[in-house]
Amino acid sequence: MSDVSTTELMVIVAARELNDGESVLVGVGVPNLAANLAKRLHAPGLLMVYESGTVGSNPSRMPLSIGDPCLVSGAKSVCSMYEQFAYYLQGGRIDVGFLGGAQIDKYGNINSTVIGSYKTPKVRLPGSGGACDIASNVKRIIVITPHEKRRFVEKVDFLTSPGFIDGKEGWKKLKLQGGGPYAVITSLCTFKFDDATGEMTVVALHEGVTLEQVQENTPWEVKVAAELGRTPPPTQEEIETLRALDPDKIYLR
Amino acid sequence: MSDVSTTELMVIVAARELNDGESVLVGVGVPNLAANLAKRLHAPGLLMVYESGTVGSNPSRMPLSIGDPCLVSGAKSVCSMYEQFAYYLQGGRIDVGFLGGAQIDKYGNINSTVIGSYKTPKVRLPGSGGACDIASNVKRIIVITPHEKRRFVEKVDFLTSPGFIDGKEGWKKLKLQGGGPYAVITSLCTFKFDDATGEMTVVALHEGVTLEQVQENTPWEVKVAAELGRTPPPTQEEIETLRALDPDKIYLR
Amino acid sequence: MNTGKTMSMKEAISKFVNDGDTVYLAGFTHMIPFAAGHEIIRQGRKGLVLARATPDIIYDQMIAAGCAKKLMFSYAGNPGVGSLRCFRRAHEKGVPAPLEVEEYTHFGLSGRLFAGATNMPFLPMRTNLGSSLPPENEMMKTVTDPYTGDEVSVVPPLKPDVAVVHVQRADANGNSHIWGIIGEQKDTAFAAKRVVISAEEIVEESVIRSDPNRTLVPDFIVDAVVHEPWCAHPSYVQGYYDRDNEFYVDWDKITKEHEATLKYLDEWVFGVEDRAQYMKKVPQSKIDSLTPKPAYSAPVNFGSV
Amino acid sequence: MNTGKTMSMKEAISKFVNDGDTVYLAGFTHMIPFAAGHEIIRQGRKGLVLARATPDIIYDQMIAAGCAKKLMFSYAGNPGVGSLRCFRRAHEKGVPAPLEVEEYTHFGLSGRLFAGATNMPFLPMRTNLGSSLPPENEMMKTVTDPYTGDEVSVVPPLKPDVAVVHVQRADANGNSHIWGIIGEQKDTAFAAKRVVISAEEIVEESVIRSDPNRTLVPDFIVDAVVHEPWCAHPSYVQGYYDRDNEFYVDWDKITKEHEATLKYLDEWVFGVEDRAQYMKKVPQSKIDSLTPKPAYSAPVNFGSV
Repeated sequence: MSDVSTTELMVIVAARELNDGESVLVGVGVPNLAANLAKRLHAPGLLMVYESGTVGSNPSRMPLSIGDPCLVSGAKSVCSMYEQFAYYLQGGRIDVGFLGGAQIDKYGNINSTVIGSYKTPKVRLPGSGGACDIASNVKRIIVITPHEKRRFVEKVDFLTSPGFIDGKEGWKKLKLQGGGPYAVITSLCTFKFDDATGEMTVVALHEGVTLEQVQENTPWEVKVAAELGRTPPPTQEEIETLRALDPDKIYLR
Repeated sequence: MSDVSTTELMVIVAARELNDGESVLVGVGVPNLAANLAKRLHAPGLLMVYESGTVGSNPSRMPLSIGDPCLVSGAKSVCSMYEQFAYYLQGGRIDVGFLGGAQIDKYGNINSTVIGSYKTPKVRLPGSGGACDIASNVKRIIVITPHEKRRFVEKVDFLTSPGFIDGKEGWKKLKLQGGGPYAVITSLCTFKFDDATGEMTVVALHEGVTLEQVQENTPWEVKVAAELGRTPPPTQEEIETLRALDPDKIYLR
Repeated sequence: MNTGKTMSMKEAISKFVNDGDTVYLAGFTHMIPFAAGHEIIRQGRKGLVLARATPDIIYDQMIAAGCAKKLMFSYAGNPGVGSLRCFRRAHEKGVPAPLEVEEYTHFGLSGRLFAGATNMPFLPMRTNLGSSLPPENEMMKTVTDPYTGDEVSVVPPLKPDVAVVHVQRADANGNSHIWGIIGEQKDTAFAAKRVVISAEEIVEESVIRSDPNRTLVPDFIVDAVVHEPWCAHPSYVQGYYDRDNEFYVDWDKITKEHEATLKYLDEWVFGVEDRAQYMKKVPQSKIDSLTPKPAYSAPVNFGSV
Repeated sequence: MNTGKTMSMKEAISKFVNDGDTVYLAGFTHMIPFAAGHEIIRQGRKGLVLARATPDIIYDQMIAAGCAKKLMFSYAGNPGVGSLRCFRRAHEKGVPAPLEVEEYTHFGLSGRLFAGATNMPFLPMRTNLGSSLPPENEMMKTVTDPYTGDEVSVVPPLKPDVAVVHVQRADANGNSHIWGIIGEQKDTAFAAKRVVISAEEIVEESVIRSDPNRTLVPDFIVDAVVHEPWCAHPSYVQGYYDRDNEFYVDWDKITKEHEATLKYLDEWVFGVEDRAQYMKKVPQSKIDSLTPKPAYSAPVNFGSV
C-alpha cells in the first residue's frame, strides 16, 4: 500500500466513520470524497446535505463547489440558505459534520478566521461560513487535517468553531445541542475525545507511524487511549472505489 | 336607489376607501366584494393578498373561502402560511385589512372570540384567526358591520383584535407597527377615528339616516365630526359592477 | 417500483397514532386529510390533543366521535359557513365530553409550527400585544428586545407527536411534491416526531428528482407513505379535485343535534372500511362536478452538466 | 408585451444605487449578478457597505476598484480555490483603501436577511455561543429564553438599501421564477429597501401565473427589471449556463498583485460598455462548453375550476 497517498488514506479512514442511514453535512473536496466513498461501500443509505440547501444530491461529476449545479440536477430537495441552516442543522437532523481549519487545539476548538489578532490580522482567513453553525448542532464533528505543528496549537488565535472549549465542564454550560468533536483524522493517526475531559486522545496510529512521531508534531503532551490501535490498512476495494470518484485527481493530489 | 340593499351599500362605501396601488388583505364575502369592486372601478392596481398565502389572485369565480383553488390558479405568487404572515403582514407590506366581529367598542377594539367569559363562554365564536395579526400590522383597518346595538358595546367581552385599546395614549405604548382602526362602515353611517383621542366619530350619514338613529343604536354618546357629511349615493356604475361580481347573490343577500 | 414505506391508511394510523398523542392533520383549507381523521375515529383513539390552525369539519367530526381531550387552534369556524357546532357543543356544554382549548392567532400557531420545524428556542413576533389572549394562554410570553428595549411577544416551538400531511405526489419513500396553497404542510412535517404522508399519486423517484425545488418534504423525515386518492374530500386538492362546498354547507345542518351527527359518522365513517369504500358512496355526478379542467405549469429547465 | 419596469442595467444602477449605500448582490454560489457589480464599478460608486454571505469574486473586484468602505460577510474565500486576495490586501494592508469588516456565520447572516425580510424584531438562533466572534461584533447579542432560562444568541434584522437579485425568468413588472439553489434570493429581495431584478429571460405574465409557487419575488416589491442574459458569468445559472470554474482558478493568479488586478478591470469592466459587449469578448468555445444539456421538470397540474 505504499502507493496510497496521505490524502487518500485520510479520506478512507474518514469514510469508515460514517454509518449507513446517517445524514452528513458535506463540504467540497476531501469530505465530499469521504462521504461518497462511504455511500458506495458500507453506507448506501447515507444522506448527503450541502450548505447550499441541496439534499440527497445525485451528482453527475465531482462537484467543484458546494453550489455546483450538478448537486441540484437530480437532487431530492433544494431549499433556501436560511432554511437549510434552520430546518436541517438547527433542526438537529444532521448526524455528522466535517470541519477543517488553520488551527486546532486539544479540545477540538478550530480557528478558520485569522492568524494574529482579529482587528489587525497577520493572515486573514475566510472565516466561519457555516463551520460554527455545524459545530454547534451536529451530533458528531469529524476533522480531517494534515498533522503539522503549525496546525496543532496550544491555544487557537481565534475560536471560530467550538470544540469542547476548555473541557467538557465548560462546554456543557453552553448547552449546545450538538455532540461536539468526535474524531480528528490526521496524516499520522486518528484522535477521538475523552468522555470525561473532552481532550483529544490518540486511538489508532496509521501504518508505519510511531507515537513519538505524533508527539513530535503536537505541541501539547499527547494523551493516548488505554488500548491504542492500528489503523487497518486501506483495502484494494477502498482504494479503487475512491480513485474512481476523482479520476482527474482534483482533490486526490 | 331604494332598491340597493344594506349590504350592497356597505360594500360600495367600503370600496371607495381603497386607493389604487394599495395592497389589501382580503377575507371572503363582503370584503372580497369591496376589494374586487374597487379594482374594477378606480383602483385597477389594487393588490389583493389572502391569508392563505395567495398574492395577486385572478379568480375565475367568486371565491367561496380564503383557500378557494380559484385564488391559486393564475395567481402571481403563493407562499406558506407562516411566510404569508411573516413576509407580508409582519413585513409591513399591507396597507389595508378588513375585520369584522361580534362586538366592537368606541376605540375600535373587536371581539370575535367569546360572548361571556373565556373559560365558560355563553357563545364560543371562531376566535382570532389572522384578525389580531392583521389589526397589529396593517396601516389602516376597515370594519364593515351592520349597525346593531348588540354589536356596538361599551366594552368588548374579550379583546381579540386591538383597536386603540383605551385611547391613543395607551395604544402608543404597545408600539404596534400598524396604524390602527381607520373606518367603521355600518348600515347607518361611516365612522372614522379622532386623531387625538382615537375615538370613533361619525363622519358621514348614509342617505335617509339621522344622527338620532345612529345614537339610538350605539350605547355610548356618539362623537360627531365637525363637518358631518352625507354618504354620496351609489352610482349606477357601482351598483351594476358590484352585482356582476356576485350574480348568484351568494354574499349580496 | 420499490415499495419503500408504503402501507394502507389503516396500518399507518395503527402504527403511528397513539391514545393521548398531540396530532396535527395538516392543510390550511387545502389537502385536509379527511381519510386519516376518519381512520383515527374508526380505530377509536382517545384523549388526543387535536392541533390545527383551522380545525375545520374534520376535527369537528373527531370531537363528536369522542377522540379529543383538547383542541389547539387559531380559527374554529366552518370556513365560509359559520360555527363548528360539535366543537361548540363539547366546549360550551361538555357533549359528548368536555373539551379544553389552547388558542393562538394564525400567526401564533403557524409560528409555533415553524419554530418547531426549525427547532428555534422561541419565536418573536409582532402580534398578540394588547389582546386578551395572552393572559389566557401561559405558552405566550414576552421578551425584552435587546436592540430597542421594547416588549416583544414570543411563542415556543410546537412539536406534535404525529402528523399526517396529504400531498399531490410522493415517491415510495416519502419525497413529496406539493403545490397550490402550501399552508403549514412543510412545517408540520418537519415539526412532528412521526410523519405519515398520504398522496394522491405515488410516482417514481425520478419525477421528484426532476424538480427538487418542489419537494417540500424529504423522505428521511417520513415514517409512512399512504397512497390515498380523494383523501381530502370534502376539502380539495389543487389540480385534482375542487372543494365540495355543498358538503361544508350541509355539515351545518347535519350537526344541529349530536345524535344526527353520530348518524352521519355511522354511515360515512364506521359504515365504510376505508376511503375507497367511502368514495363508492359518493355519486359519480358529484365527482364529475368537482373535477377541474387541466392547467399545467410552464416547465423549467434544470439542465444537466 | 408591456414594458413595465424594464430598463438597462446602466439605468437601474444609476437610479437605485447611491454612494454610501449598503448593497446586497444576492446569490449563494448561484446567479451572482456580476453584470450589476461591473456596472457599479463603471459608475464609480464609493463608500459602499458590501454585504454578501460569500463575497466571492464579484466583491473582490469591487473592493479592488475602490467602491467599498466595509465588507459584511460570513465566508470570504474564493470557493473551491482559496483566498480572496483583493479583500485580504484591503483588510490586511489598506490597499487600495482600508476596509472594515462586519462578520457573521452563514446562519447568522442568512438569519439577519430572513429577519429583515420578515421584519422580525430580532432572531434567536442556536449558534455563536462559545465562539470568539460575538465579542468582536456588537450586533450579536444574547437574550434569556423565557421557557428554559438558557442564554440564546440573537441577531437583528438586516435591511440593505438596495439589492440586485438575478433570476431565471421574470415578467416586465418583476414577478420572478427562481429555481436551483435559491440561496438568499427571496430574503434579499424582501429585506432590501430598493430592489433591482435582472433576468436571463423576460416572459409574459401568463408564464409566471402558470406556476405561482415558483414566484419567489412578487412584482410589488420590485423597482426595476433588467433583461441581462449571462449576467452571472463566471458564476452560473441553473439550466442556462454552468460555472466557469477556470476563471475562478485564474482569478487567484490575476489578483496576485494589485496592478494586475486593475489591468483586468481595465479590460473587462472599464473596457466594455455593458454585459453584451463583455460577452462578445468571451470566446464562443467557452460559451459552448458552459451550456448544459436540457433537463426539464415534470409539469404539475394547477387545474382550472
